[in-house]
Amino acid sequence: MQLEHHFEVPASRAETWARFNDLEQVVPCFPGASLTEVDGDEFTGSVKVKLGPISLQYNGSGRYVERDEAAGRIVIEASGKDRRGNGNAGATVTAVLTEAGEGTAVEVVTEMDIGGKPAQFGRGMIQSISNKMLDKFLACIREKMTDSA
Amino acid sequence: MIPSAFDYEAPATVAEALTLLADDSREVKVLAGGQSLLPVLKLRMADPELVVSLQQIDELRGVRMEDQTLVIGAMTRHADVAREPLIGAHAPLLARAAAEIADPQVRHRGTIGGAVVHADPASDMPATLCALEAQMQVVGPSGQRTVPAAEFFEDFFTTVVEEDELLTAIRVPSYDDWGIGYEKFTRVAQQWPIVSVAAMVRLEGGSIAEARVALGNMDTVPVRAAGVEAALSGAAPTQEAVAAACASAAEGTNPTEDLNGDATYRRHLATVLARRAVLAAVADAGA
Amino acid sequence: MASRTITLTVDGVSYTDDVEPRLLLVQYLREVLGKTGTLVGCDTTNCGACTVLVDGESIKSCTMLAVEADGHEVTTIEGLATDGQLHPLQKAFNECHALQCGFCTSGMIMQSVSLLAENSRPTDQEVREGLEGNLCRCTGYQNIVAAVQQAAGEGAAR
Amino acid sequence: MTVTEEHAPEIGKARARKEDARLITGRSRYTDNMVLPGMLHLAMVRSPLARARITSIDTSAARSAPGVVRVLTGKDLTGEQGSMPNAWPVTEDQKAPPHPAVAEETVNFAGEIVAVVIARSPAAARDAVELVDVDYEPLTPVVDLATAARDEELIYPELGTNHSATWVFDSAEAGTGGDIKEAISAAEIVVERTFRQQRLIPAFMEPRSTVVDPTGEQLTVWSATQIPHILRVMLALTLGIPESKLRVIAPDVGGGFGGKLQVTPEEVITVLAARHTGKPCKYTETRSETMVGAHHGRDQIQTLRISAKADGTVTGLDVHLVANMGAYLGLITSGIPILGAFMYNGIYKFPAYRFECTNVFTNQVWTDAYRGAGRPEATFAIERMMDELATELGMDPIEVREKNWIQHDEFPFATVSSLEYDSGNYEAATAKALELFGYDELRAEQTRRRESGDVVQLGIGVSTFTEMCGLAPSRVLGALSYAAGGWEHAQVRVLPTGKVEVVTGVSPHGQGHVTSWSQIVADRLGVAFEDVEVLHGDTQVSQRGLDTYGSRSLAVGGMAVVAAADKVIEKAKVVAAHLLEAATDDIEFSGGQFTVRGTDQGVGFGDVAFAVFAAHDLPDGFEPSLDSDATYDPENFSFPHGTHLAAMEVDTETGQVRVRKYVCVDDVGNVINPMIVDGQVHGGLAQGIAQALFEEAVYDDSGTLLTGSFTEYLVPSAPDLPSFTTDRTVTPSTTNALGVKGVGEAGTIASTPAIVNGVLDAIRQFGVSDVEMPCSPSRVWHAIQAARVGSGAGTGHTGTGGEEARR
Repeated sequence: MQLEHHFEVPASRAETWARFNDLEQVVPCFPGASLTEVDGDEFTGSVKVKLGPISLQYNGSGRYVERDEAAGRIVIEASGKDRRGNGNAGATVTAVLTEAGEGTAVEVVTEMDIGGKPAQFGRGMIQSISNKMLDKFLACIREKMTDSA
Repeated sequence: MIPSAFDYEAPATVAEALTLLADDSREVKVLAGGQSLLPVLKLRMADPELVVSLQQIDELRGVRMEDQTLVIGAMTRHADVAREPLIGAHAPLLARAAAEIADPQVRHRGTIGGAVVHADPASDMPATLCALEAQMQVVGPSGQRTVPAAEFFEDFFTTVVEEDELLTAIRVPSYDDWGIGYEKFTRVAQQWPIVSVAAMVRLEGGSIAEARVALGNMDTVPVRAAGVEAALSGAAPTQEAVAAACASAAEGTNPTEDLNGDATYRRHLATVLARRAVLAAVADAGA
Repeated sequence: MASRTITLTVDGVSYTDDVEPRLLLVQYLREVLGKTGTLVGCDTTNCGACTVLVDGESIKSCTMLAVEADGHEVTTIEGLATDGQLHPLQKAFNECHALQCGFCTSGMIMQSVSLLAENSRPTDQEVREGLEGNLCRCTGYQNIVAAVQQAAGEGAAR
Repeated sequence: MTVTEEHAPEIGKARARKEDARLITGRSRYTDNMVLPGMLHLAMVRSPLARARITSIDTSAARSAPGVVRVLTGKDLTGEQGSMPNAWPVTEDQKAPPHPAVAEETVNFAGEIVAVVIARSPAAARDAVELVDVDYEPLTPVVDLATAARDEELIYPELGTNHSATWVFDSAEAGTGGDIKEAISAAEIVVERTFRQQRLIPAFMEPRSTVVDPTGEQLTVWSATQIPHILRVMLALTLGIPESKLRVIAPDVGGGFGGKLQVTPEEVITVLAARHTGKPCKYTETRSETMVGAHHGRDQIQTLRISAKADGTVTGLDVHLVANMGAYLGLITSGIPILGAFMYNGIYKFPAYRFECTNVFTNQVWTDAYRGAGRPEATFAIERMMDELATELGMDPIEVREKNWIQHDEFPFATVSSLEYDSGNYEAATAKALELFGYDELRAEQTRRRESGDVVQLGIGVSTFTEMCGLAPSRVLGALSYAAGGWEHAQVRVLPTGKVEVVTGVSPHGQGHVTSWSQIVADRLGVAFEDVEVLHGDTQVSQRGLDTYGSRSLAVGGMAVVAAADKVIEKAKVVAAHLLEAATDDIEFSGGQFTVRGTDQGVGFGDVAFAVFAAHDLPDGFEPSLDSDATYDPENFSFPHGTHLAAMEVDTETGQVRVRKYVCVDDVGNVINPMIVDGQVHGGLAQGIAQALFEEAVYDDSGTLLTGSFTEYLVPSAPDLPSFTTDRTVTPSTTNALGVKGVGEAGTIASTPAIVNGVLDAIRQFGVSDVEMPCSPSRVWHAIQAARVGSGAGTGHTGTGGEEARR
């Protein structure tokens, strides 16, 4: 499942770049996510998904696969598995920052992959749910970058 | 098939139940009829530490009239909603939709409150209660509040009912002179609806005086088709007028896409089913 | 997790047992009471194989906890025949060839009992709709409908 | 001793089934009902990923969990578990990866077993599954069949290709017909179409269950299987257990439909668990496990070309298949499309025929037999093609069939695909069906609805099918490289009181063999229907057999029963002659009585039975037993046929499709029990209609099964199906003495194309030329929209399910 987002923030490309590279800022924006450890380009953490009666907790790790400041390109990969073995989830987020007037344009392409029970029993809802979670994540990032700009 | 282990309490009063829910040291789930919760537990998509059953709470059961309002206890079973004469007389749309829920066994066990709090956008009750402009009675540690159906549903499986609160009753105004129509579109009988439409109209002097149209499974929450309702108000109860009014049924909706249909198809279905439901309601109202 | 004591009547006999709260009614019937006539065909409340009567009405016993049956009266396929006489539905299922592999049969018969209790002379369409929560993979349902109608004609909904 | 009254024949009587007594009262004996002292329970850890390398499995937490006795991983079983068997290497160079019951290095479909928890209770086993921590290194899954066939990403790099085998039949090479290339180049019209046979899930109602008792001298295996005998041989071969130390029992089995024609990893694992623990072990899967872990059916892409003359006479048929094997080759995975290879020509006289099938691996659970197995795919394709040809030529679909079918006086008929059809009468079945259906009236209504632009349009679907049943002549199986024969065995045991036990090698799981065999033997021996007991499904009772599938039980197994009964009579005649003081050659047997020709002197079967038991006064040298065995190997297949007509209503606004009327006239040869035959047809129709309209196993791009429960996989319930009108014509088979043909698969095979042809007949007027199965409302509506918008014909094609799911 590939999801695309585009937004602009009123901060310079350099500032935006710095924030995108600050995991402590980026990760908590993802609904239910928390960081347990950061080590250079790598991190571990968990994502809790709670939807009415359904509760899942993905524990996993991720890393910056690519940080090309010149091209303004960041690729973050993360994957985890549900603590009860219900399934695995993975995401590759590719963000490309370009100058747009005073601010910065951000193109985000997310490749999401959710397997196991949530996909098997979710009546297709997992797609909408992931989409919503990603919307919230990017809205939060955008807000943070806008606030601090 | 085997849920994770949990503790179980079956309090006899709402007050006792609230006390149990107030315990935030452990994860608690409320069990009403269990027809949605138990499958989730069996698949281990959830593992509460405590399950609080409302089964023993008599005050949550039953249907009565208060002034011109039906008051339906949250633990009233679908089968009872479907056959209760008071509901049949004053809110026939609710009886009709309740009779369509899942299958007879589920209707013998599942409850209106359970279905509503579960808030599956595809289920029959949420959209129906929106069409009926029902009021949800919620009680919590800080007392009771009443929430209109339109504000009750927040997202997939998510309502305004907090973890320490209970839905106790649903209040439905009386619709004695209204005609009703209910369209539930499925591929096989026991499937969740791909789209559903609950409609009511009141005729006056040969034209439609008021209409209520709500859509199920066209978004993460039930949707009132306000544009359709406005267009129907004052319209002639004819095929053409109803069709014209219902053409905008899908406006502003955001349907899920799944194996049963993409958004384009669902939007189209919403307009067809809205028209059919409204025409049925018009016929039912005696036009 | 603490077990709980339940007392219930199953097929006319009173039982008192300590059960884990998570134990499903169908597991209680099968594993504790040995009433293996009630079967499990799915885990999502779709197939209806586990249908039994609680206080005279059909429910899916895979979607009810045993603790919830405390104080109630359960009837399974094994309690349907009385005094060695088959229930009219059991007889009709045999005579109309309404079963092949037999796996859905207990649930199908129990649901039919409940159906006829609510509607003693249903139309074919009402029979079909009344059985919508029970899956059969063998019969194409045609002879099941015929069997329910035969039993209805014989006044099965006594 | 004088002759008493004649028996009324049992064959042909609508006997209520003997089997039902226990099933309607809850005294059933399904495997999961079994409880043995000290029994342990298994639960499986299954991979959520479709393709990955297992990097580590930490079982420590699970092992120390309460009630857990042992946890086994693939590594623990290396060397011991062998590889799951494939009994049908279709070509000499067929490629296949090893298939361990518990994955050792890699997983290749979501749902594959990676570890097994053995515990003292089902709950303890299930709880501990969550404690097994498996780390995977994900590999790129190959889910789409067409993509897999292009070999861009290799699932098993060591095989060098995703292709398992390519199998070809060419009538020119076989000498059974002409050359397809010539036929096509000389044709006045060529019609080419591609169809997708979606993936289906057998969905037998009883989830699979296995109990293994290792105590005692023999290892006893109870399993929800169609094939206890084959399972015994295969477990022996796979696990190196002497066959004599294995006893396999199929007790009550809750449906199979080919889905339990398998030797499963779960069965092997339960045997290994019992061996490791020394205790009885049980494994019962949940329905969600059935969906992901038990084999699926169909899943082929079919491309066909028909060449014909302008008058509708067909001249050639060219078939190309790509068949999805899934991740492994199961028991007969590779042979399923080949079973269809002989049926594409259907009931028609094609002068030239070529068939080519490529078997391809993907990262999905493997496919294997599902009701009809290869033949529904073939029948669907040819019956769809005959409608397409009729459309192209502006002919009525019945007319184009009449023009090309084998006439009743042309039997026996040697087909272009090398079979010999023994008997049939397509004209008679079709005439009867058209009359019952009210074909002309419905055509008139169709025209009226079209002209008035009714929202609900009517379509008429035709399917005139045949199939090959009675699997199978052993020499044919040998020629096709199948690992076993196709004979069947029976034994008739005569008890001292004259009652009879019939032991059969077939293994019923709902078909009513106990009742039908009782009817056959009652007539053959003149004993009462009630006095025949039929025993089956236990290798210790029924020592030889090849089990139940492929509509073989009656035409092959029933014939073995007849042969054994006839041997009993031959033996008994000698005793009767002795008792009557007559010559054996003068003894006649009829209605349970042995009589001396031309006299009223006789002795009953029961008296002979007791005399043999007592053995006081038997002819010299007579072995004191009437018990007889017979093994019957059929000379030929049998070929049921029929005409199925469906009136389909399509709501053009919503795409909703409804079966308004369904008529079928089947010719299954002689009928033993008409009630059972009708029941088989009803159930078959339901499954065939379900393929046309409702069911599809859909994987997403990652290889997760999106239709992993009955909430998503749409098995129809009672309100989703109509009442069927079923009738028969009877043209006895000439290849067996009973004159029977088989009925288990007929309804399934015939109905799918009738339904789809009917849907298309309703909406072709809008320019729609195809709708992919299942013809869901959304697909039908989109097809109509696409056609109306006018950019060419609408096809209702949505690509793979995965693509649709993603949209």
